[in-house]
Amino acid sequence: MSGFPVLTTILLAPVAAALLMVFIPRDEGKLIKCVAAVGTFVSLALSLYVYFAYDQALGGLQFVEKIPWIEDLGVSYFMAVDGISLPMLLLTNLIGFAAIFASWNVNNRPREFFILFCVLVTGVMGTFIAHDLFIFLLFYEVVVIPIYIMVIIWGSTKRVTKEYAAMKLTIYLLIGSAFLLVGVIALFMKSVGILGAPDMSFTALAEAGRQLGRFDQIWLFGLMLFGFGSLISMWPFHSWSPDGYAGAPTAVSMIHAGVLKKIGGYGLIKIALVTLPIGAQFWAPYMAVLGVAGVAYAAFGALAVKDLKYVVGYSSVSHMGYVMLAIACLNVIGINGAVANMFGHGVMAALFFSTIGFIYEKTHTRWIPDLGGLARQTPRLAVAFMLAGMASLGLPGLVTFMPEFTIFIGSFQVYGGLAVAGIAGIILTALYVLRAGANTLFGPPRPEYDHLVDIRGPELVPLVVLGTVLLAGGLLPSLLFDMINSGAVPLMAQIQDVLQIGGKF
Amino acid sequence: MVEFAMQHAWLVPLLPALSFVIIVLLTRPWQKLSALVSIACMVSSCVIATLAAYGIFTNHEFTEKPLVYAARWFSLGLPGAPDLVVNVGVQLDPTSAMMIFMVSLVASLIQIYSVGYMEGDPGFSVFFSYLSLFASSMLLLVISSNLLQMFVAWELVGLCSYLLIGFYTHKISAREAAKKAFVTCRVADFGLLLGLLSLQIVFGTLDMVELSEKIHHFQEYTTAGVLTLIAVLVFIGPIGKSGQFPLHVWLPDAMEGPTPVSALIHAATMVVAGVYLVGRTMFLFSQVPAAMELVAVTGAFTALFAASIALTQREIKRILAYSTVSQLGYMMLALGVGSLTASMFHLWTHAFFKALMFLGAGSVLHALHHKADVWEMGGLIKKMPVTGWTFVIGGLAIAGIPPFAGFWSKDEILSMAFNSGHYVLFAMGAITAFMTAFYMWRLIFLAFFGDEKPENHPHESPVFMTAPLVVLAFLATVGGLVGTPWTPWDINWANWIWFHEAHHAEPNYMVMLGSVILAGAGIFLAYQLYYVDKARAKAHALADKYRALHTLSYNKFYIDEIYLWFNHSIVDGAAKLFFLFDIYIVDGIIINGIAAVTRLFGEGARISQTGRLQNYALVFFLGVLAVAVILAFTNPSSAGLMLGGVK
Amino acid sequence: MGLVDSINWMAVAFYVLAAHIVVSALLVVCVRNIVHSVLWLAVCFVAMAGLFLTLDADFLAAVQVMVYAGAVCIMVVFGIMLIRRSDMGHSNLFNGQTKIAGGVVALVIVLCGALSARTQWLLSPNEVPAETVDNIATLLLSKYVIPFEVAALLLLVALIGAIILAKEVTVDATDSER
Amino acid sequence: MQLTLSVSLTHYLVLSAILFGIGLFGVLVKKNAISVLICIELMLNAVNINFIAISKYVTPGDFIGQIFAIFVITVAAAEVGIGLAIIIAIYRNRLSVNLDEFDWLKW
Repeated sequence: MSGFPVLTTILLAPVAAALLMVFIPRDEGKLIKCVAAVGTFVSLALSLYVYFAYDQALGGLQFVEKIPWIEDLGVSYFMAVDGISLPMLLLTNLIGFAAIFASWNVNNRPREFFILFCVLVTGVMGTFIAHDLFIFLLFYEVVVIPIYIMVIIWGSTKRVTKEYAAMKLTIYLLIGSAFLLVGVIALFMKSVGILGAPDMSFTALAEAGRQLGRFDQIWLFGLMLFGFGSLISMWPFHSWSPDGYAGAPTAVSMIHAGVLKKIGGYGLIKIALVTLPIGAQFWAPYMAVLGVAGVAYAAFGALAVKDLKYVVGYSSVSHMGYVMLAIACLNVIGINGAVANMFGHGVMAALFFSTIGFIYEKTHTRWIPDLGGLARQTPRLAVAFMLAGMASLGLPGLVTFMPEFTIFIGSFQVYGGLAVAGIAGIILTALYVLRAGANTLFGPPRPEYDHLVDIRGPELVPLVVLGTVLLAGGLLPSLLFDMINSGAVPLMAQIQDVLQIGGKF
Repeated sequence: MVEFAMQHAWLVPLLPALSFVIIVLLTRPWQKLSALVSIACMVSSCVIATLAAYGIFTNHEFTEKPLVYAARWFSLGLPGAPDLVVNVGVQLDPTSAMMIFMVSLVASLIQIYSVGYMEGDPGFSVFFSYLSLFASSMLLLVISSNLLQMFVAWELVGLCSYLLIGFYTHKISAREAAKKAFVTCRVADFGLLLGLLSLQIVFGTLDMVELSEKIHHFQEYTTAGVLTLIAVLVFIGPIGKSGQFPLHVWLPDAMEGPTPVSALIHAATMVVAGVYLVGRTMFLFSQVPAAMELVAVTGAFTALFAASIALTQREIKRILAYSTVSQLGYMMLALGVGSLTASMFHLWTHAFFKALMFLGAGSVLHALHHKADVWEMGGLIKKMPVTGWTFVIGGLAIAGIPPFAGFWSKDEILSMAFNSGHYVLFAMGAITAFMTAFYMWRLIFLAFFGDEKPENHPHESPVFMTAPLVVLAFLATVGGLVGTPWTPWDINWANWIWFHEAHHAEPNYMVMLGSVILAGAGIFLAYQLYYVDKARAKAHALADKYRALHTLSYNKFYIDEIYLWFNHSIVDGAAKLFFLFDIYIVDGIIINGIAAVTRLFGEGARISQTGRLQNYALVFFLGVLAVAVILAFTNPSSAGLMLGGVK
Repeated sequence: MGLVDSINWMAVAFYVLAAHIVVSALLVVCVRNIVHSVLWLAVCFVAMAGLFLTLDADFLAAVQVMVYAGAVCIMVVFGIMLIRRSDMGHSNLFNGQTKIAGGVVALVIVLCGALSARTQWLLSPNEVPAETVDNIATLLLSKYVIPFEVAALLLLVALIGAIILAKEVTVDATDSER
Repeated sequence: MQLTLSVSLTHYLVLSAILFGIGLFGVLVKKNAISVLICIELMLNAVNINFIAISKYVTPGDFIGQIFAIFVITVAAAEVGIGLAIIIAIYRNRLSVNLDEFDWLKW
């Protein structure tokens, strides 16, 4: 842990790129894209460095940067990573980098697009490396604005107008954050009484929160559950997700489905669960029920829709149901599974959305009955689609399988029959993924798509980057799990004595 | 050499995987080179597998105690006391050694065959990459030391099967068949997954060696009822993968893939994975008799059921497919009656003669430009002697005519069923044997003998295709000799592959004679109906006489239609219902409803927004007034504050 | 003490001036002709200058007469003339919120009056020094020089702003070469 | 009966309040924009009375109220100038100075 502020550098690289882009003439589209790519690449490279330089044996917070900011509120610029935030940070940068290339063909106001995108990436990263609740919320709000603008300007109108989609996304995020804010403020006020001095850092709040009474913990956790839950598209607060993704431009869908909604799960684990374990225990069964309901419900939804983006939108709701189920397990396996599944799903969803983005760009349709036989005309695109699809249905050997397996183990142990209902989701998942894939890629090639050019050059980057991660994480799960485990074990150890149900077999 | 092969058995699945990567990333544009890479890797893998198998078979201690190399794959929880550990590794014992040998051998032969069969296909290289990936996954499956690892490979072979069935992507039927295969297997895998999860949770491990020890005294962990449930759940997986009733529907449709695929995946190797899994987990099944009965009954019923369908089918590959289902039923039956030996033996012989027959069928299709209806063939043996005669050997083997391979293994299964007292199941097996002989020879007489059809212009296939046929025909002839009751004990199948304890099967002449008679009767009946009677009037008359039965059989007992109905009405209906619920109730009423109410308030509030400055000023002063009044009358000192800070 | 002696002439002056101010202010608001309104405004301002005299603010009284009664009123009249209306008799009407505004205003007056009456002021026993102009001049150019200069600047800015705002806007910019 | 006419700070403040009220009333109810401007002048004058009166009775030696009143007059003069200019500009566009017709703040 050298004195060099690595995390801040990671955080600011896209911002620097955005600032630089301000000074580039608006018609230099290629240069703008290159600058954006370099900015995100710096972040990606550094976060890879951090990922592998992190001492897993030591665990805990590393690469700490702490500068007091607002002393009266105990706010400090507190950046640090642990085993849970690191995969999320890495994921953000992977997707951020890939998304630049997935939007390589954006030619309508490219400068504004990439500036906003870089700000968006920074905001998301910030939430994952901040260890101060105030900073966390600050970055969270930073995220909302670019998304709104990007959907409005570069979005597409299908079942719903893009304005509606943008509004829905934004309002949902804001409503969630409003409830969250109430909970956070209440928690903070109470923590001041317990700690004697204001302190907004996660650590201090967690310490104070665990001393709260049962009633306080329950209603505070409830607020946070609602806040974070609507962010992670927990059923029934999910309906922004399909509409929003369908309306958003590719890069936003990638970031949003890939990492942004994971802030919800991340927050539930790293803030709500650690701070309010008794509240978590109270709410866990409800979370599990909602999770399973989301899995099944959204899987059926995905089966019924005909728009590719809707399919993936519903599918991501379905997958997030597993995350909820996993968190509700309240044991080490569950937490591991939840974080790993967020990672895996992020990579998968990003690849999926980038592929669909390309398909839409080339064929000008996402309506499944209008597509078909693309495997002949655009084989690489088909490979990307199949890869993402197989990851979506949890094929072993890809990064999404082991997380699901661990979630199944964790939840089966705790919830039995309910978990079985959740596991049954894998059948439906296979059904809708294959149906969408088969009807898009296979079957007789359509003459109207004969002129299509397969993805090439920069367009291949998302496939290569994300595909590599999909495979590497699947073949060597310990790459991912060792890291998460080093964060999950101490985390659960903190609350283990408070909880009655443990994580042991 | 042998030592090296045994220690590095992990190379066996790795080499084909390597060739998959090489082809996909590098050599795809060069078809011949791709094929070369693929075959080279496969053959090397086969050589290593052969050496390793040789080492295992010659050293008897591995029969009792498998050779295991394992490494941590990942673990969760505290490093000292983890909550979940998953290892990957290689487990070599005679069963897996036999399998890697058989799989790599058949795969090598089929890859060679494919060079001829797939020639000129635009997806040539891709096809070889898929074959390599499949071989790799299958080999990984059979040498897995851990059930989770096995499950991974299990799913991967499913994927390869999906890709290969749907290889002709432009054909809608291929696409649908591939999807059907994957989803059907997925349903089954759901059960298997639940079983594995339960095993992990109850016993805390999925390592096969460890698990077998723990299950041996399972009472310390759980009750017999739970264990039975687990065994049944685990068995659901094989039902799907090995095409047992009622999840057999995907297997005949899987014939949409190129014929080498049908031979490799849907006859010789992948479909027996289910049987292999049950064989591998005999330590589990043997503890719960109820599950064993289930396995046996499922197997016997499937054997009979599939054979009855095969009787009336017309497409050559479909007949073979149902015959595969039927034979897999035999293997399950053997497992169910407790004989790992017989099951694995039949698996072994079946791989050869079924691969042979599929490749032969492929050769025929190749010659006839994919005309598949056996009624439109005839007299092919004159134009295609190698294909024809090797097919006849296959027919003899599957019908159970001594000394061909099929006889010995089928006979062993029947006698095991008989000896263990399952007389009903034995009877079902025996009837199936008769039917098998009949429908297979019906196929042979229709396709290869009789009058030549003038519209066909068959020709013998290239040597790439006939050479594997000859090799397989040889194996189908002598492959069974390792397991006859008269084989010397040292090299006897039963001495290598067994469960609990090896026992030498005494020849049961009654059963043996019976099965030969049944097989002979089947062939004779087919001969009468389809060879002697050139016009096949009797056959048609018979079909007319039992019209209902014939229709049922010809339409596969309408199982597909039932599933189709279920899928389209129930699943899709539910999906539509949920979707509409989402759009109109959750979204329409709740979400947009809240939004509409908000908007209503906004519209209301808009009225106050007149845009006239003086209105605003008035309201402003009202507000000032209100604040002032409140301050003045609630807090007297603030009045002073407002008026100049006095007092 | 005699009756005449006892009359506080300052008080009388106050009451007389106050009556002028209030009545003329009411007329400013109430007359229907805007020109009359401005005339009454001038009356009001002059009366107020007198009031300032009773408060010992002779300099301010002078300023009041010059700036308000003189400059402002004249300027407003010019403004009115620039915005010519055919019917001057109805140039200064009320809008629809008269009654409610009257209520509010009454309350404002009552409240302010009540508050000022109730407040206990710390009255100073001293008198205002006689040399008001001297004192103000000294203060303005010493202690308050910065606000004084800023005020000057403000006036300048206002001047320029007013010119720009009121300048005739030509639709076709033919004089762009200037 | 003794007629005692006396003047105190309160008298001035009340007068100021009345004048302020009249000005405010005018601002709120007049249609003519120039009229509103005039009424604002009335209000400012009310404020000036306040300043000067308090200056006399509370801080007679400091002249702070008077100086403030001077600034108020200055600002008022500037305000009238700018205000009239704005009104004239608006009039050119709309040919009206009727405030009831100006509802642009609505959007």
